[in-house]
Amino acid sequence: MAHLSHSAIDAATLGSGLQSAERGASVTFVGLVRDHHGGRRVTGLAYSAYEPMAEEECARIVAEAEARWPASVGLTHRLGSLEIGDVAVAVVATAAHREAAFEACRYVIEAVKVRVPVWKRERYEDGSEAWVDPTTAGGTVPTAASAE
Amino acid sequence: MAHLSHSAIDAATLGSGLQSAERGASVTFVGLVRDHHGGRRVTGLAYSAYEPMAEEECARIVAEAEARWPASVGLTHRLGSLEIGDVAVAVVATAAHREAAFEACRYVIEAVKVRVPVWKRERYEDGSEAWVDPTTAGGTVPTAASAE
Amino acid sequence: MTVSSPPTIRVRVLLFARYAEILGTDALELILAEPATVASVVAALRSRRNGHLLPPHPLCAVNLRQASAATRLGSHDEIAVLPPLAGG
Amino acid sequence: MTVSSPPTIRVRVLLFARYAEILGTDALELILAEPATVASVVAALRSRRNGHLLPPHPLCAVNLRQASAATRLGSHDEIAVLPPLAGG
Repeated sequence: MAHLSHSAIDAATLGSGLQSAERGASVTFVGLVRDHHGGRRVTGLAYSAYEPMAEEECARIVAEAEARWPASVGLTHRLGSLEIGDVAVAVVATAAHREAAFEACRYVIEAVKVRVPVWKRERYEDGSEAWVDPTTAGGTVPTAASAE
Repeated sequence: MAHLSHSAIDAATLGSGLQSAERGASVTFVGLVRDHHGGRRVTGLAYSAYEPMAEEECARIVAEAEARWPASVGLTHRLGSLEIGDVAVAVVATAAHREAAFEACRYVIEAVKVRVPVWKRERYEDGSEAWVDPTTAGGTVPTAASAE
Repeated sequence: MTVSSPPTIRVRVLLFARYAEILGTDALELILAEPATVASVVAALRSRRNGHLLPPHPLCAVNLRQASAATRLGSHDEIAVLPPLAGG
Repeated sequence: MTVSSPPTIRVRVLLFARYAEILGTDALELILAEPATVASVVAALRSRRNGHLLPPHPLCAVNLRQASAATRLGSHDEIAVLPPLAGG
Protein backbone atom coordinates (compact mmCIF):
# COMPACT_ATOMS: atom_id res chain seq x y z
CA MET A 1 0.00 0.00 0.00
CA ALA A 2 2.54 2.51 -1.17
CA HIS A 3 0.04 5.34 -1.59
CA LEU A 4 -2.40 4.73 1.27
CA SER A 5 -1.58 5.21 4.92
CA HIS A 6 -3.53 4.34 8.05
CA SER A 7 -1.14 6.38 10.18
CA ALA A 8 0.04 10.00 10.15
CA ILE A 9 1.64 11.26 6.92
CA ASP A 10 4.96 13.09 7.05
CA ALA A 11 5.25 15.17 3.86
CA ALA A 12 8.93 15.85 4.49
CA THR A 13 9.71 12.13 4.51
CA LEU A 14 7.63 11.64 1.36
CA GLY A 15 9.67 14.36 -0.34
CA SER A 16 13.09 13.33 0.89
CA GLY A 17 12.98 10.15 -1.15
CA LEU A 18 12.55 12.21 -4.30
CA GLN A 19 15.46 14.61 -3.93
CA SER A 20 18.55 14.27 -6.04
CA ALA A 21 21.39 16.50 -7.11
CA GLU A 22 19.95 17.13 -10.57
CA ARG A 23 16.51 18.17 -9.32
CA GLY A 24 16.41 21.85 -8.50
CA ALA A 25 12.72 22.27 -7.75
CA SER A 26 10.34 20.63 -5.32
CA VAL A 27 6.62 21.41 -5.01
CA THR A 28 4.61 19.92 -2.16
CA PHE A 29 0.86 19.97 -1.75
CA VAL A 30 -0.56 19.10 1.65
CA GLY A 31 -4.29 18.82 2.29
CA LEU A 32 -5.25 19.25 5.93
CA VAL A 33 -8.47 18.54 7.80
CA ARG A 34 -10.35 21.84 8.15
CA ASP A 35 -12.55 22.79 11.07
CA HIS A 36 -15.50 23.82 8.92
CA HIS A 37 -17.45 22.59 5.90
CA GLY A 38 -20.69 23.84 4.42
CA GLY A 39 -21.16 26.26 7.29
CA ARG A 40 -20.85 23.59 10.02
CA ARG A 41 -18.12 23.12 12.61
CA VAL A 42 -16.25 19.91 11.89
CA THR A 43 -14.64 18.10 14.83
CA GLY A 44 -13.06 15.22 12.92
CA LEU A 45 -13.59 12.78 10.09
CA ALA A 46 -12.99 9.27 8.87
CA TYR A 47 -11.68 8.34 5.43
CA SER A 48 -12.56 4.96 3.97
CA ALA A 49 -11.54 3.57 0.59
CA TYR A 50 -11.93 0.78 -1.88
CA GLU A 51 -8.34 0.08 -1.03
CA PRO A 52 -7.09 -2.14 -3.87
CA MET A 53 -8.55 0.21 -6.48
CA ALA A 54 -7.45 3.34 -4.62
CA GLU A 55 -3.92 1.97 -4.53
CA GLU A 56 -3.93 1.15 -8.25
CA GLU A 57 -5.52 4.45 -9.21
CA CYS A 58 -2.91 6.39 -7.19
CA ALA A 59 -0.14 4.45 -8.94
CA ARG A 60 -1.70 5.16 -12.34
CA ILE A 61 -1.96 8.88 -11.59
CA VAL A 62 1.67 9.06 -10.46
CA ALA A 63 2.79 7.17 -13.57
CA GLU A 64 0.79 9.50 -15.82
CA ALA A 65 2.34 12.59 -14.21
CA GLU A 66 5.84 11.16 -14.48
CA ALA A 67 5.24 10.31 -18.15
CA ARG A 68 3.87 13.76 -18.95
CA TRP A 69 6.47 15.88 -17.12
CA PRO A 70 10.16 15.29 -16.39
CA ALA A 71 9.39 14.94 -12.69
CA SER A 72 9.40 12.41 -9.86
CA VAL A 73 6.19 12.24 -7.86
CA GLY A 74 5.27 10.99 -4.39
CA LEU A 75 1.65 10.61 -3.28
CA THR A 76 0.14 9.43 0.00
CA HIS A 77 -3.52 9.52 1.02
CA ARG A 78 -4.49 9.03 4.63
CA LEU A 79 -7.25 6.59 5.67
CA GLY A 80 -8.98 6.07 9.00
CA SER A 81 -9.88 8.56 11.70
CA LEU A 82 -8.42 12.07 11.48
CA GLU A 83 -8.52 15.14 13.70
CA ILE A 84 -8.55 18.81 12.71
CA GLY A 85 -5.19 19.81 11.24
CA ASP A 86 -4.14 16.25 10.38
CA VAL A 87 -2.64 15.69 6.93
CA ALA A 88 -5.26 14.07 4.67
CA VAL A 89 -3.16 13.87 1.53
CA ALA A 90 0.37 14.85 0.49
CA VAL A 91 1.81 15.16 -3.01
CA VAL A 92 5.45 15.97 -3.74
CA ALA A 93 6.85 16.58 -7.22
CA THR A 94 10.55 17.16 -7.82
CA ALA A 95 12.06 18.17 -11.13
CA ALA A 96 15.02 19.97 -12.64
CA HIS A 97 12.84 23.04 -13.17
CA ARG A 98 9.91 24.54 -11.33
CA GLU A 99 7.35 24.49 -14.16
CA ALA A 100 7.38 20.69 -14.30
CA ALA A 101 7.28 20.39 -10.52
CA PHE A 102 4.29 22.74 -10.17
CA GLU A 103 2.37 21.21 -13.05
CA ALA A 104 2.97 17.59 -12.04
CA CYS A 105 1.98 18.31 -8.43
CA ARG A 106 -1.22 20.08 -9.48
CA TYR A 107 -2.10 17.34 -11.96
CA VAL A 108 -1.80 14.67 -9.31
CA ILE A 109 -3.96 16.33 -6.66
CA GLU A 110 -6.66 17.22 -9.20
CA ALA A 111 -6.71 13.62 -10.46
CA VAL A 112 -6.82 12.23 -6.91
CA LYS A 113 -9.95 14.28 -6.22
CA VAL A 114 -11.88 12.83 -9.16
CA ARG A 115 -10.47 9.34 -9.60
CA VAL A 116 -9.38 7.74 -6.33
CA PRO A 117 -12.20 5.85 -4.55
CA VAL A 118 -12.02 7.43 -1.10
CA TRP A 119 -14.95 8.59 1.03
CA LYS A 120 -15.11 11.04 3.87
CA ARG A 121 -17.47 10.88 6.82
CA GLU A 122 -17.46 14.09 8.84
CA ARG A 123 -18.26 14.50 12.52
CA TYR A 124 -19.83 17.76 13.73
CA GLU A 125 -19.93 19.73 16.92
CA ASP A 126 -23.48 18.49 17.70
CA GLY A 127 -22.43 14.84 17.46
CA SER A 128 -24.06 14.20 14.08
CA GLU A 129 -22.20 12.80 11.08
CA ALA A 130 -22.58 13.04 7.31
CA TRP A 131 -20.99 11.73 4.14
CA VAL A 132 -19.17 14.37 2.14
CA ASP A 133 -20.66 14.47 -1.36
CA PRO A 134 -19.18 17.11 -3.68
CA THR A 135 -22.01 16.46 -6.19
CA THR A 136 -24.73 17.81 -3.89
CA ALA A 137 -25.56 21.44 -3.26
CA GLY A 138 -24.92 21.26 0.48
CA GLY A 139 -21.75 19.24 0.08
CA THR A 140 -22.90 16.42 2.37
CA VAL A 141 -25.63 13.79 2.64
CA PRO A 142 -26.85 12.36 5.94
CA THR A 143 -25.61 8.98 7.07
CA ALA A 144 -28.14 6.12 6.95
CA ALA A 145 -28.57 6.28 10.73
CA SER A 146 -29.59 9.96 10.51
CA ALA A 147 -31.92 9.34 7.54
CA GLU A 148 -34.00 6.53 9.05
CA MET B 1 15.60 40.41 7.68
CA ALA B 2 12.45 38.35 7.69
CA HIS B 3 12.85 37.07 4.12
CA LEU B 4 16.62 36.67 3.80
CA SER B 5 18.65 34.05 5.62
CA HIS B 6 22.40 33.56 5.91
CA SER B 7 21.89 30.10 7.39
CA ALA B 8 20.09 26.95 6.25
CA ILE B 9 16.38 27.27 5.46
CA ASP B 10 13.90 24.82 6.96
CA ALA B 11 10.79 24.85 4.76
CA ALA B 12 8.77 22.92 7.36
CA THR B 13 9.40 25.62 9.97
CA LEU B 14 8.49 28.31 7.45
CA GLY B 15 5.19 26.53 6.79
CA SER B 16 4.32 25.68 10.37
CA GLY B 17 3.80 29.33 11.23
CA LEU B 18 1.14 29.57 8.51
CA GLN B 19 -1.08 26.63 9.48
CA SER B 20 -4.44 27.15 11.08
CA ALA B 21 -7.62 25.14 11.52
CA GLU B 22 -9.46 26.96 8.75
CA ARG B 23 -6.70 26.47 6.15
CA GLY B 24 -7.07 23.16 4.40
CA ALA B 25 -4.39 23.50 1.73
CA SER B 26 -0.68 24.16 1.84
CA VAL B 27 1.61 24.44 -1.19
CA THR B 28 5.37 24.62 -0.71
CA PHE B 29 7.97 25.42 -3.34
CA VAL B 30 11.58 24.66 -2.54
CA GLY B 31 14.41 25.60 -4.88
CA LEU B 32 17.55 23.53 -4.39
CA VAL B 33 21.10 23.97 -5.62
CA ARG B 34 21.53 21.71 -8.66
CA ASP B 35 24.76 19.99 -9.64
CA HIS B 36 24.69 21.20 -13.23
CA HIS B 37 24.04 24.39 -15.21
CA GLY B 38 24.57 25.14 -18.86
CA GLY B 39 26.25 21.77 -19.38
CA ARG B 40 28.84 22.28 -16.60
CA ARG B 41 29.19 20.43 -13.29
CA VAL B 42 28.47 22.83 -10.45
CA THR B 43 30.16 22.17 -7.11
CA GLY B 44 28.64 25.04 -5.13
CA LEU B 45 27.60 28.65 -5.32
CA ALA B 46 27.37 31.93 -3.46
CA TYR B 47 24.31 34.17 -3.35
CA SER B 48 24.78 37.88 -2.75
CA ALA B 49 22.07 40.54 -2.58
CA TYR B 50 21.33 44.21 -2.33
CA GLU B 51 19.96 43.29 1.04
CA PRO B 52 17.77 46.24 2.03
CA MET B 53 16.06 46.23 -1.36
CA ALA B 54 15.81 42.43 -1.52
CA GLU B 55 14.11 42.45 1.87
CA GLU B 56 11.65 45.17 0.83
CA GLU B 57 10.94 43.53 -2.52
CA CYS B 58 10.23 40.17 -0.85
CA ALA B 59 7.84 41.87 1.56
CA ARG B 60 6.08 43.62 -1.34
CA ILE B 61 5.70 40.36 -3.27
CA VAL B 62 4.26 38.56 -0.25
CA ALA B 63 1.84 41.43 0.39
CA GLU B 64 0.73 41.40 -3.26
CA ALA B 65 0.05 37.65 -3.17
CA GLU B 66 -1.89 37.92 0.09
CA ALA B 67 -3.96 40.78 -1.35
CA ARG B 68 -4.72 38.90 -4.57
CA TRP B 69 -5.57 35.48 -3.07
CA PRO B 70 -7.13 34.49 0.26
CA ALA B 71 -3.85 32.94 1.34
CA SER B 72 -1.04 33.37 3.85
CA VAL B 73 2.45 33.33 2.40
CA GLY B 74 5.92 32.68 3.77
CA LEU B 75 9.08 33.40 1.76
CA THR B 76 12.76 32.95 2.61
CA HIS B 77 15.72 33.36 0.26
CA ARG B 78 19.10 32.04 1.24
CA LEU B 79 22.28 34.15 0.97
CA GLY B 80 25.94 33.21 1.31
CA SER B 81 27.74 30.03 0.36
CA LEU B 82 25.66 26.98 -0.58
CA GLU B 83 26.46 23.38 -1.43
CA ILE B 84 24.68 21.06 -3.86
CA GLY B 85 21.24 20.13 -2.52
CA ASP B 86 21.00 23.10 -0.15
CA VAL B 87 17.72 25.02 -0.11
CA ALA B 88 18.13 28.27 -2.06
CA VAL B 89 14.60 29.55 -1.66
CA ALA B 90 11.39 28.37 0.00
CA VAL B 91 7.84 29.62 -0.51
CA VAL B 92 4.85 28.35 1.44
CA ALA B 93 1.25 29.38 0.76
CA THR B 94 -1.63 28.18 2.91
CA ALA B 95 -5.29 28.76 2.15
CA ALA B 96 -8.74 27.32 2.74
CA HIS B 97 -8.67 25.83 -0.77
CA ARG B 98 -5.96 24.49 -3.00
CA GLU B 99 -6.44 26.83 -5.97
CA ALA B 100 -5.48 29.88 -3.94
CA ALA B 101 -2.55 28.07 -2.34
CA PHE B 102 -1.14 26.89 -5.68
CA GLU B 103 -1.63 30.23 -7.40
CA ALA B 104 -0.21 32.34 -4.58
CA CYS B 105 2.84 30.08 -4.26
CA ARG B 106 3.52 30.19 -7.99
CA TYR B 107 3.04 33.95 -8.15
CA VAL B 108 5.59 34.51 -5.40
CA ILE B 109 8.37 32.38 -6.85
CA GLU B 110 7.90 33.85 -10.34
CA ALA B 111 8.07 37.37 -8.90
CA VAL B 112 11.15 36.54 -6.80
CA LYS B 113 12.97 35.44 -9.94
CA VAL B 114 12.43 38.74 -11.76
CA ARG B 115 12.26 41.32 -9.00
CA VAL B 116 14.46 40.48 -6.02
CA PRO B 117 18.05 41.78 -6.35
CA VAL B 118 20.01 38.59 -5.72
CA TRP B 119 23.04 37.34 -7.67
CA LYS B 120 24.49 33.89 -7.99
CA ARG B 121 28.15 33.06 -8.47
CA GLU B 122 28.68 29.42 -9.39
CA ARG B 123 31.76 27.28 -8.74
CA TYR B 124 32.63 24.51 -11.19
CA GLU B 125 34.47 21.24 -11.05
CA ASP B 126 37.56 22.77 -12.70
CA GLY B 127 37.81 25.47 -10.02
CA SER B 128 36.55 28.31 -12.23
CA GLU B 129 33.63 30.54 -11.29
CA ALA B 130 31.02 32.53 -13.20
CA TRP B 131 28.10 34.86 -12.57
CA VAL B 132 24.75 33.38 -13.49
CA ASP B 133 23.07 35.64 -16.04
CA PRO B 134 19.68 34.43 -17.31
CA THR B 135 19.78 37.12 -20.03
CA THR B 136 22.73 35.57 -21.87
CA ALA B 137 22.63 32.59 -24.19
CA GLY B 138 25.02 30.47 -22.13
CA GLY B 139 23.38 31.40 -18.85
CA THR B 140 26.61 32.67 -17.27
CA VAL B 141 29.24 35.37 -17.72
CA PRO B 142 32.83 34.99 -16.54
CA THR B 143 33.92 36.68 -13.33
CA ALA B 144 36.22 39.71 -13.67
CA ALA B 145 39.19 37.60 -12.58
CA SER B 146 38.58 35.12 -15.40
CA ALA B 147 38.04 37.88 -17.98
CA GLU B 148 41.23 39.81 -17.36
CA MET C 1 -34.85 -35.70 -21.00
CA THR C 2 -32.65 -32.55 -20.73
CA VAL C 3 -33.85 -29.00 -19.98
CA SER C 4 -31.63 -26.23 -21.39
CA SER C 5 -31.41 -23.28 -18.91
CA PRO C 6 -30.12 -19.86 -20.05
CA PRO C 7 -26.42 -19.32 -19.34
CA THR C 8 -25.60 -17.29 -16.25
CA ILE C 9 -22.54 -15.72 -14.63
CA ARG C 10 -21.68 -15.17 -11.00
CA VAL C 11 -20.13 -11.81 -10.03
CA ARG C 12 -18.96 -10.25 -6.79
CA VAL C 13 -20.40 -6.83 -5.92
CA LEU C 14 -18.78 -4.42 -3.46
CA LEU C 15 -20.58 -1.49 -1.86
CA PHE C 16 -18.96 1.42 -0.06
CA ALA C 17 -19.69 4.26 2.32
CA ARG C 18 -23.29 5.49 1.97
CA TYR C 19 -24.25 2.82 -0.56
CA ALA C 20 -23.20 0.09 1.86
CA GLU C 21 -25.35 1.77 4.52
CA ILE C 22 -28.34 1.99 2.17
CA LEU C 23 -28.22 -1.68 1.19
CA GLY C 24 -27.13 -2.93 4.60
CA THR C 25 -24.11 -4.81 3.30
CA ASP C 26 -20.71 -4.10 1.76
CA ALA C 27 -20.36 -7.26 -0.36
CA LEU C 28 -22.67 -9.70 -2.10
CA GLU C 29 -22.65 -12.26 -4.90
CA LEU C 30 -25.07 -11.98 -7.80
CA ILE C 31 -26.03 -14.53 -10.44
CA LEU C 32 -26.91 -12.73 -13.65
CA ALA C 33 -28.34 -13.96 -16.94
CA GLU C 34 -25.99 -13.50 -19.85
CA PRO C 35 -25.28 -11.16 -21.48
CA ALA C 36 -24.73 -9.10 -18.29
CA THR C 37 -23.39 -5.55 -17.97
CA VAL C 38 -22.70 -3.07 -15.20
CA ALA C 39 -26.25 -1.82 -15.76
CA SER C 40 -27.57 -5.33 -14.94
CA VAL C 41 -25.83 -5.14 -11.56
CA VAL C 42 -27.22 -1.70 -10.81
CA ALA C 43 -30.74 -2.86 -11.80
CA ALA C 44 -30.44 -5.90 -9.52
CA LEU C 45 -29.27 -3.71 -6.62
CA ARG C 46 -32.02 -1.16 -7.16
CA SER C 47 -34.65 -3.91 -6.93
CA ARG C 48 -33.52 -4.80 -3.38
CA ARG C 49 -34.87 -3.26 -0.18
CA ASN C 50 -33.92 0.47 -0.09
CA GLY C 51 -32.26 -0.03 -3.48
CA HIS C 52 -34.30 2.83 -4.97
CA LEU C 53 -32.10 5.15 -2.88
CA LEU C 54 -29.17 4.33 -5.16
CA PRO C 55 -28.87 6.68 -8.13
CA PRO C 56 -29.83 5.13 -11.48
CA HIS C 57 -26.33 5.65 -12.88
CA PRO C 58 -23.79 5.38 -10.06
CA LEU C 59 -20.05 5.45 -10.68
CA CYS C 60 -18.89 1.84 -11.00
CA ALA C 61 -15.61 -0.01 -11.36
CA VAL C 62 -14.96 -3.45 -12.80
CA ASN C 63 -11.85 -5.22 -11.59
CA LEU C 64 -10.37 -2.00 -10.10
CA ARG C 65 -11.00 0.28 -13.08
CA GLN C 66 -13.82 2.75 -13.67
CA ALA C 67 -16.34 1.28 -16.10
CA SER C 68 -19.43 2.48 -17.94
CA ALA C 69 -22.96 1.10 -17.55
CA ALA C 70 -22.52 -0.79 -20.84
CA THR C 71 -19.37 -2.62 -19.77
CA ARG C 72 -19.89 -6.34 -20.38
CA LEU C 73 -19.26 -8.62 -17.40
CA GLY C 74 -17.76 -12.09 -17.17
CA SER C 75 -17.93 -14.68 -14.43
CA HIS C 76 -15.95 -13.80 -11.29
CA ASP C 77 -15.68 -10.13 -12.19
CA GLU C 78 -15.62 -7.76 -9.21
CA ILE C 79 -18.01 -4.85 -9.61
CA ALA C 80 -17.69 -1.94 -7.16
CA VAL C 81 -20.47 0.62 -6.84
CA LEU C 82 -18.88 3.88 -5.80
CA PRO C 83 -20.56 6.83 -4.06
CA PRO C 84 -19.37 10.27 -5.13
CA LEU C 85 -15.64 10.42 -4.40
CA ALA C 86 -14.48 12.65 -1.58
CA GLY C 87 -10.75 12.07 -1.28
CA GLY C 88 -7.91 14.55 -1.31
CA MET D 1 32.97 89.50 -7.96
CA THR D 2 30.77 86.37 -7.71
CA VAL D 3 30.76 83.42 -10.10
CA SER D 4 27.49 81.52 -10.32
CA SER D 5 28.15 77.77 -10.63
CA PRO D 6 25.42 75.39 -11.90
CA PRO D 7 23.51 73.64 -9.14
CA THR D 8 24.65 70.10 -8.37
CA ILE D 9 23.47 67.14 -6.31
CA ARG D 10 25.43 64.47 -4.51
CA VAL D 11 24.18 60.88 -4.79
CA ARG D 12 25.34 57.53 -3.47
CA VAL D 13 25.87 54.78 -6.04
CA LEU D 14 25.95 51.08 -5.19
CA LEU D 15 27.37 48.40 -7.47
CA PHE D 16 26.82 44.66 -7.14
CA ALA D 17 28.15 41.34 -8.29
CA ARG D 18 29.74 41.56 -11.74
CA TYR D 19 29.28 45.32 -12.00
CA ALA D 20 31.22 45.83 -8.78
CA GLU D 21 33.98 43.64 -10.20
CA ILE D 22 34.05 45.61 -13.47
CA LEU D 23 34.34 49.00 -11.78
CA GLY D 24 36.51 47.78 -8.92
CA THR D 25 34.26 49.12 -6.19
CA ASP D 26 30.86 48.48 -4.67
CA ALA D 27 30.02 52.02 -3.56
CA LEU D 28 30.88 55.53 -4.63
CA GLU D 29 29.61 59.10 -4.36
CA LEU D 30 28.90 61.14 -7.46
CA ILE D 31 28.32 64.85 -7.86
CA LEU D 32 25.97 65.47 -10.78
CA ALA D 33 24.80 68.63 -12.49
CA GLU D 34 21.10 69.25 -12.13
CA PRO D 35 18.77 68.08 -13.54
CA ALA D 36 20.16 64.57 -12.97
CA THR D 37 18.52 61.25 -13.79
CA VAL D 38 19.37 57.57 -13.51
CA ALA D 39 20.76 57.89 -17.03
CA SER D 40 23.20 60.55 -15.77
CA VAL D 41 24.57 58.08 -13.23
CA VAL D 42 24.97 55.36 -15.83
CA ALA D 43 26.74 57.79 -18.20
CA ALA D 44 29.11 58.82 -15.41
CA LEU D 45 29.89 55.20 -14.58
CA ARG D 46 30.43 54.26 -18.21
CA SER D 47 33.02 57.02 -18.56
CA ARG D 48 35.15 55.46 -15.81
CA ARG D 49 37.87 52.86 -16.35
CA ASN D 50 36.29 49.61 -17.67
CA GLY D 51 32.93 51.39 -17.52
CA HIS D 52 32.27 50.56 -21.17
CA LEU D 53 31.75 46.96 -19.96
CA LEU D 54 28.51 48.07 -18.30
CA PRO D 55 25.46 47.78 -20.54
CA PRO D 56 24.07 51.12 -21.74
CA HIS D 57 20.73 50.48 -19.99
CA PRO D 58 21.31 48.43 -16.84
CA LEU D 59 18.53 47.68 -14.39
CA CYS D 60 18.65 50.35 -11.69
CA ALA D 61 16.91 51.08 -8.41
CA VAL D 62 16.49 54.39 -6.63
CA ASN D 63 15.98 54.25 -2.87
CA LEU D 64 15.20 50.49 -2.94
CA ARG D 65 12.73 50.51 -5.85
CA GLN D 66 13.31 49.69 -9.50
CA ALA D 67 13.52 52.88 -11.54
CA SER D 68 13.72 53.83 -15.21
CA ALA D 69 16.57 55.66 -16.92
CA ALA D 70 14.47 58.84 -16.87
CA THR D 71 13.87 58.80 -13.11
CA ARG D 72 14.85 62.22 -11.73
CA LEU D 73 17.31 62.19 -8.84
CA GLY D 74 17.58 64.37 -5.76
CA SER D 75 20.46 64.94 -3.37
CA HIS D 76 21.28 61.97 -1.12
CA ASP D 77 19.34 59.51 -3.29
CA GLU D 78 20.79 55.99 -3.32
CA ILE D 79 21.11 54.58 -6.83
CA ALA D 80 21.83 50.88 -7.21
CA VAL D 81 23.02 49.47 -10.53
CA LEU D 82 21.82 45.88 -10.73
CA PRO D 83 23.27 43.10 -12.87
CA PRO D 84 20.73 40.64 -14.30
CA LEU D 85 18.93 39.07 -11.33
CA ALA D 86 19.62 35.43 -10.57
CA GLY D 87 17.73 34.67 -7.39
CA GLY D 88 15.23 31.93 -6.66
